[in-house]
Amino acid sequence: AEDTIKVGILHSLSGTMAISETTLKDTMLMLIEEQNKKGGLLGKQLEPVVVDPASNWPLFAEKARELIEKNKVDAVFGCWTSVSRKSVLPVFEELDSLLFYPVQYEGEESSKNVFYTGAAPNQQAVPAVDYLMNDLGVERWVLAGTDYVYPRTTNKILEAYLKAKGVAPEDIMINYTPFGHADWQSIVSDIKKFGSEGKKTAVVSTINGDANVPFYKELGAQGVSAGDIPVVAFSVGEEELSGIDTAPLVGHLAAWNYFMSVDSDANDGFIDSWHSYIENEERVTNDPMEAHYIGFNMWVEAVKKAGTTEPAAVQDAIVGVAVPNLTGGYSTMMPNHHITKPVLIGEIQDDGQFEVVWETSGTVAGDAWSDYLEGSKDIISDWRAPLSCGNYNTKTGKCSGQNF
Amino acid sequence: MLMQALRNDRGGQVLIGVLLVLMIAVPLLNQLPPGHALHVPTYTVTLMGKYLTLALLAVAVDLVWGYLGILTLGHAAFFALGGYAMGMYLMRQIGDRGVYGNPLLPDFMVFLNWDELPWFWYGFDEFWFAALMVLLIPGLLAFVFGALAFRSRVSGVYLSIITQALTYALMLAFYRNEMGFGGNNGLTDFKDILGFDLQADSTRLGLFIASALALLLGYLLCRYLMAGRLGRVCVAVRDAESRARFLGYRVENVKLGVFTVSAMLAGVAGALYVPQVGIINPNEFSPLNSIEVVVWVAVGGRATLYGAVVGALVINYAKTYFTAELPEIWLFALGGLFVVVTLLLPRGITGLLRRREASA
Amino acid sequence: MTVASVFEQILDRDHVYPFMQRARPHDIDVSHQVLLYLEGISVSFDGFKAINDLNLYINDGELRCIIGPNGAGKTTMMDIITGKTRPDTGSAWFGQTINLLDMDEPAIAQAGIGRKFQKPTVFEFLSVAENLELAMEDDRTLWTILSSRLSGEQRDHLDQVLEMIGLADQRLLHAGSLSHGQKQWLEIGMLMMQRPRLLLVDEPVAGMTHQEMDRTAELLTSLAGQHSVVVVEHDMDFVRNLAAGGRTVTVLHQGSVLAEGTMDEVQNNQKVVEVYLGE
Amino acid sequence: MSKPLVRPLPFFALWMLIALLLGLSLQARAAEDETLAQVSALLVQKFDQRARGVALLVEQEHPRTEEILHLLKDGELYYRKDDDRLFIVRSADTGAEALDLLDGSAVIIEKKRDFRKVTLNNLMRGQISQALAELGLKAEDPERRAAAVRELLGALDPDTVAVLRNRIGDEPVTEVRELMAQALAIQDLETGDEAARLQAIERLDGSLEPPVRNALTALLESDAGDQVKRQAQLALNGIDEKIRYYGMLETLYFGISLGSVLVLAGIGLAITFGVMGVINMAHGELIMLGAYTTYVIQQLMPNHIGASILVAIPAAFVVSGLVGIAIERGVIRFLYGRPLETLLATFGISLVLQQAVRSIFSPLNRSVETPDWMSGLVEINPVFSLTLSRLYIILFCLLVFAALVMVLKRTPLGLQVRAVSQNRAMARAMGVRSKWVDALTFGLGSGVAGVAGVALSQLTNVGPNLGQAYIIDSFMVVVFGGVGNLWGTLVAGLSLGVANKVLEPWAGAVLAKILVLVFIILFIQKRPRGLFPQRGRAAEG
Amino acid sequence: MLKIEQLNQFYGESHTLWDVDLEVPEGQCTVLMGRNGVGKTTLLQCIMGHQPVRSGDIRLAGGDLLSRSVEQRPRLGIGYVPQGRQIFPLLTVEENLQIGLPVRKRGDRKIPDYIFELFPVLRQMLGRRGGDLSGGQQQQLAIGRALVVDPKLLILDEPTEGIQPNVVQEIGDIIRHLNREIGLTVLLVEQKLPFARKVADRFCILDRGRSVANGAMDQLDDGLIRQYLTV
Ligand SMILES: Nc1ncnc2c1ncn2[C@@H]1O[C@H](COP(=O)(O)OP(=O)(O)OP(=O)(O)O)[C@@H](O)[C@H]1O
Ligand SMILES: Nc1ncnc2c1ncn2[C@@H]1O[C@H](COP(=O)(O)OP(=O)(O)OP(=O)(O)O)[C@@H](O)[C@H]1O
Ligand SMILES: NC(N)=O
Ligand SMILES: [Mg+2]
Ligand SMILES: [Mg+2]
Repeated sequence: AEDTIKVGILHSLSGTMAISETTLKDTMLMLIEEQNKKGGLLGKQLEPVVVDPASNWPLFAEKARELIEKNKVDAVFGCWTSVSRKSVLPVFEELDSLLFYPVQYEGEESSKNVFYTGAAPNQQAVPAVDYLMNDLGVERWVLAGTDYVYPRTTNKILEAYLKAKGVAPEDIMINYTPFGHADWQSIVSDIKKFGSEGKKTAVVSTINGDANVPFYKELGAQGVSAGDIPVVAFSVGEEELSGIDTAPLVGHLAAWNYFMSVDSDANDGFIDSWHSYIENEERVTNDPMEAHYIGFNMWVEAVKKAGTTEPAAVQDAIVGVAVPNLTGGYSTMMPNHHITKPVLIGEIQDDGQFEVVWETSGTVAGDAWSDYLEGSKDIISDWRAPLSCGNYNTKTGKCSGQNF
Repeated sequence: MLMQALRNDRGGQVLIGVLLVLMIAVPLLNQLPPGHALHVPTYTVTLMGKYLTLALLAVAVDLVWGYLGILTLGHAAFFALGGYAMGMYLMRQIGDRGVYGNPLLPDFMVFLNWDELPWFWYGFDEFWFAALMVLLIPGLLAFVFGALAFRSRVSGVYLSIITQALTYALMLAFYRNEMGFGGNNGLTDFKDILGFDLQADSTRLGLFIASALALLLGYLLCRYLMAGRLGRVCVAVRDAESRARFLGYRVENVKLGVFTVSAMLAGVAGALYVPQVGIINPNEFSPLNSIEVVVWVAVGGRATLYGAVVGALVINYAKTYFTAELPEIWLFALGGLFVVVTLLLPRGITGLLRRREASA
Repeated sequence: MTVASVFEQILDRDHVYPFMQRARPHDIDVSHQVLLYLEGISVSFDGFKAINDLNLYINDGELRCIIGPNGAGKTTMMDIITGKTRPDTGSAWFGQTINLLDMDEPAIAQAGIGRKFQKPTVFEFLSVAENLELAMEDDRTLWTILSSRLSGEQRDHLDQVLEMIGLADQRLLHAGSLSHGQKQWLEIGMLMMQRPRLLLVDEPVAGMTHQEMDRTAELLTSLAGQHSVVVVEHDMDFVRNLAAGGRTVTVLHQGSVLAEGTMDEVQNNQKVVEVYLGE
Repeated sequence: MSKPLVRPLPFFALWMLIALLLGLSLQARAAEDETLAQVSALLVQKFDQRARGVALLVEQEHPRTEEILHLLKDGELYYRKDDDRLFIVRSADTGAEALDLLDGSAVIIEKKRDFRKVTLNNLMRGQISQALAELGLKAEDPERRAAAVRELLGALDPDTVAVLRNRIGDEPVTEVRELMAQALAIQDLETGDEAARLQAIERLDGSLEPPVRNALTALLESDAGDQVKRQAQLALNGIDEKIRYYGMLETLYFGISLGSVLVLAGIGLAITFGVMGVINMAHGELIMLGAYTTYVIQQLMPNHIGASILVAIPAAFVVSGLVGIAIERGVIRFLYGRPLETLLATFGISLVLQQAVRSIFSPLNRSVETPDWMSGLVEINPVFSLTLSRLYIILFCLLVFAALVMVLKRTPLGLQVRAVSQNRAMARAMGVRSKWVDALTFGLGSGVAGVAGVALSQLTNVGPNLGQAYIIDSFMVVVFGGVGNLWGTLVAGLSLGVANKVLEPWAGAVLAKILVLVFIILFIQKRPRGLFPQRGRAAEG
Repeated sequence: MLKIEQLNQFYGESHTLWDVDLEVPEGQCTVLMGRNGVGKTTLLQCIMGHQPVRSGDIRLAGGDLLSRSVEQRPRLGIGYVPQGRQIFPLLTVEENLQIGLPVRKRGDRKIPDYIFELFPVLRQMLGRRGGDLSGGQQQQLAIGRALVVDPKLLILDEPTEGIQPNVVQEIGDIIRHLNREIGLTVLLVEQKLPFARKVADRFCILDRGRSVANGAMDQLDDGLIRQYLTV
């Protein structure tokens, strides 16, 4: 009806990504329900519109268009994989709508219409490596990832970073595996050998999704414990752990911007409302859920500030908006459409939770364009007037790649 | 001979009629003001264009499965290759408008520190070359693959499985970033085609019309091929391959020819699909996609050609509809549909119409 | 075929692929009157010798009956001639110049050898007329298949054959719904459409009535002369009928020739009576 | 207040423990109380403080050191949030008992969140295991002593060297003594003079312990004399030779174990598809149901994880088998004679089953535990060990295979199903109850798929996508082996597994997979009807 | 033993059997004759239950046969040798014979020896796949297979097709032997008149789907033959 504000939810509910994305759909429904209890927004009720892009990338674009053109939603919360985001991006730019993207990703992107509430590489990978190097004394590195853009980019950044820190090339082992890789025997065995050569070794894992469970199971089976060779992962959170028997994994690490175990009132409240919304005390919370929490609240604030849900106005209003995150601080929307977040490193416990073992002293601002990549170190992003550009090359003084 | 073939092809007549009407009516209705009851939004136009390309893919599969008995579980490979050829053209059209502003290299190459355009990307800046490749690459692959397989007399499930292995291997290969096709992210962020802005309504209409035309011509070609003696030879090969050999037919040549034509049609379908959906990624090679196409054909009615079109349209529309209206349980609906169609309509949806026709 | 040999073929610019070969014209050299030579052929299946040093010569225009116990190797012999089975040893020539062992089934068929199978095999999903049309003597290249249409003469020939095999009323019926005997006739009809130089007919009258048998015999006899015909059959009345006039009958037993001669000679051969005829 | 005590045996009943505590309380000594109090104050703080606490405990050689280290390592040491007192907590559930570490008094846990575990980080884990190893040198159990030496191998500090030199003479067990000697020899390699080094090299020749190899490598780069270096190089070559050999064995083992997974996944399909001719696209989902059954069984018997797997095998067989029978009776039986349409219908069924588990169990993966008897390694030597879970799966695969061959070869069912699949009408005319045969056979194939699911639940995700991940491989294996031939499935699965693993180190995981697929395509050209084709007239029909 | 009344059968829309009546008296051998395509095989298939019957009645020893499922019919004592042999091609000869064993009495579930005495070639070929056999060998196997179920009524569809003459004679003898000595009732489709005359007691003629004549074998005269059996 005319008197509601429609919010699109674009997460896969079937197919390979449903495993991760369904929770985010539920999170959004919960946030919207709570907002409505608080009286809605601008005096109107919010109305969620859920569609299922079915883990199919072209379908993501089609559904995005459907949400915007047919259902007339004012903002969309959605996507998980980078390719799904890449697929919908032109649609959002063409129709000038808003997308809130809640997952950690490889960076190298900044769109007028997309707000990146997950971590950029500098908010996750680099601090994690610092921790391993400085606090655990790691000297040899295995960079293991699924063969796609996010791990490739992250590993490239890390490789450059490690070499800059004086790590010898033969102390870095890089390994890529296909999506859903299920047989890790040889690779784990190789890692074991690589790690038995006398220097403290760690694995930096950008292994994605379903491949993680057999990977960790194989680590356990071959007796690789966190004490010998710790694994720090960027895609393994509480939700993933809930599908693994964590007993053999205790001590392995993950770097995120939020853990369910974080001690804060905001977090306690969030967990409580999640449990009562989902009617299951066993369900966990995780980092992308927090990202949606932050993104949604930022949107709400921006709408209030702009006094309208008109995407163009919201785009302008949202930069600079700061809302509480769940770790006890505030996150702010930066001009490059990324946000500030603390970086936390946690160790897996046998109850499937993470224990924070290290954290940044303050928040870190997301960097759209990596400082460690040749092509992008000169590029900056600032969506405020007068620059209003997502990729402005400071050397050439040109703003390229804009679709409008 | 084509006219004669069409005279006996009621389904085909209807199909051609509908396509012609669509080609004229849709652009007109699209021009109506948005509030108008008959207005067809561009969103719908593009969606229909996408369905039509998938229908063409289904026709290509029906040609080899329905008439030649080759249960291909790898046709998505040809579709995707056609799509990639088109995608490469579209990528090169971006020129220096990419995010890194590199005039030669697509963004993903800059991003992975490539400093040279790989050789196989040359030529794709020209439309004619890309268009040629849309036909040649799938055609050539099908020819080489078919020449090997048919000459070795691989048939039945063994053939099905190696077609599946083919598309699976290609999928894994294209997922590799080293391949130079953008890895998992594939090719996206297209800007224009032949100088026309891809986001413009008129371009969308043009692509829609091109898709309808491609389907129409593809259908006529298949019909022409199957209405004559070749069609009967195909059926003979399908039902008693070795008997056909003893009559002197070079079964492998027949198969090879038809398979190659079918692959090229699939390539064209892929090439038209890509600019309309805006992305091509290795997932298009997924074996499950190929199986789905076979399912469309079976749902529509095998060995009729127009049945393939009907199946593709019905299932894809059902998918669009269900994923929006029943997002949480639509697989029950779709899966149930497949089971029901199989049990109740052994000759597919069009079998129902044909039966009615026959008894009337 | 190994991968290496495939590559070699691909690299060899002069390699003539089967699909590049033109159909062979029927220029069969029968200067020695003999159309088919089988010499020293042996074949075994898992150690069982189905054909054992078989020698057989069929003259041009001859009508030859072959009899022999079940399992003697008659069908296997036809399999060898038509390229379905490769012999372990021996040679098979069609005329003076064509080595059958170098050719595959379609090439042999195009060279002019047609066959009716013991178990009738027709294209079940095609109509009777279409079955015949497919068998029609014609160039078999892809291009002709694509472009050719029936000429008036061919049409007449088809109608004639339909009439002859008694299936004119069923011409539009799917071949799959014919009775067993009707399928036998259809196969014979296909053979006639094909107009091969050599006809191999395996048990043509199984399941036919006596009168039909006579008609079949008449038909086959009339074909002899222009064509060579090899008939395998167990029905002695039929064989006698065909072999009348002193034609040669060959008796196979355990994969090789047991006896050869006129019907009378053969019938009185003690061994033949023992292993085959009985009484 | 605090009372020293001998370390209680881990499984003593609680009241026994308390009695013990009281009995020994008279021997309390003030100095130790102080240490312990200091330590506890440190343990409830941040990680670096906790580490200091552990260090202090070890330094002071407090009699309860070993006990507390074990408590920490096993995660049984908690502190109460409001007063920072340490408790021994065996189970952190509400209502369970907590023992005060210092005075041994018991309290009942009223709220879970009142108590927090004294968690460790990796540094502390290392610290604790080093400390325990050093203590372990004095242990009664020779196994523990051996483990302790191995733990310390290549990481000896001067104190431990002294301890080792002291103990080696008294060590009664040869193997442990040998290990100790190696440890000392490594030490000599690093620090000894030329003669000692040469002797050490001789001593270490052929040892596969990684620290040995590392020490030798280091020696080559050091300033040692030529003679030493030459000997070291020789020893190193010998070791490397052995490592290569075991590496090959390991690759073979990996290949066979991957292959046995492929065989397990495919073998059910070898029946439903290979023998019955049903293109069963729902096969993967039947495997998935087996995996979920394992999960459910574990939920039902959380205290008997070890037995749960054994219960799950028949349970999964029954669950998947019944679902299979339902599919056969409900859908497939209408499709005999239309094999291609079974593809369509079972594809639909697979979608429905996937969505069904998503709706019932949620889209998330479920966690299935590995029972103790299945985890761990069979160590052949330091560079070659067999993972126990895989070993069981290989055996299980062979067992399932043998059972199936028996059923199909030795029972009338096997004969009847083949007859039915070759000529249904004729089989019925011979009195074969084709309905029964169909239902039972499909049930059997499905049940075996379920059993495969139990095995897979030990290796990979138990989630709605499990089936999809295996369907393609399953078809590949069955077809590659030759449709209708169980032995073919076995050989095909194992050889594809080995091929994959042989290629993997050389080509990487992605390329290895691609190469295997290309190999299949080419192989089928050579043998168009699979590895073990049906030959002869019969096959051509 | 077997009595068929007013049987009508359709293939889809086409009416193939019209009000067919047929009686097979117990202990006798009845031959069913007729030209190609008149419906002989179809009629036998109706008896075996392979073809659905539109209307009419089939009774075996007084019991209704149509209500029985296909697989029950052999248990009632019907052995069937179909046209075209229908051997299970990938089963060995032995397995082809074993298929019928469960129909036999408990405790007697082995292939009766007399089958191998009748067809010695089957013993030689015991391990070979049925499909590899020559045509005539397959025919012998088909007859042997039908005998395994210990039938009271044996139905044979052109059993001599493709069999060498001396074996044809033997088959004739066997049928007569089974019929006369063991009392097996036989229903036979046969085109070859001499053979039919040799083995059968009664005949029945089908013409274009109708039963047009029947009687004792010696009543089959030239008139009937000319009218119904010649082309
Ligand atoms: N592929 C095969 N594998 C095993 N044995 C075979 C094969 N093909 C033929 N045989 C055997 O070879 C022998 C010859 O068979 P063939 O079919 O040639 O006999 P035939 O003379 O045609 O007999 P019939 O008159 O019964 O048709 C038979 O014993 C048969 O069992
Ligand atoms: N499956 C079928 N579908 C449609 N018509 C059929 C089918 N099978 C047989 N017919 C037709 O039914 C008629 C009777 O066939 P049937 O096989 O019973 O003949 P028959 O008397 O046994 O002949 P033959 O002596 O040649 O074996 C034939 O005209 C045939 O064309
Ligand atoms: N952005 C990711 N993790 O795909
Ligand atoms: Mg024969
Ligand atoms: Mg018949």
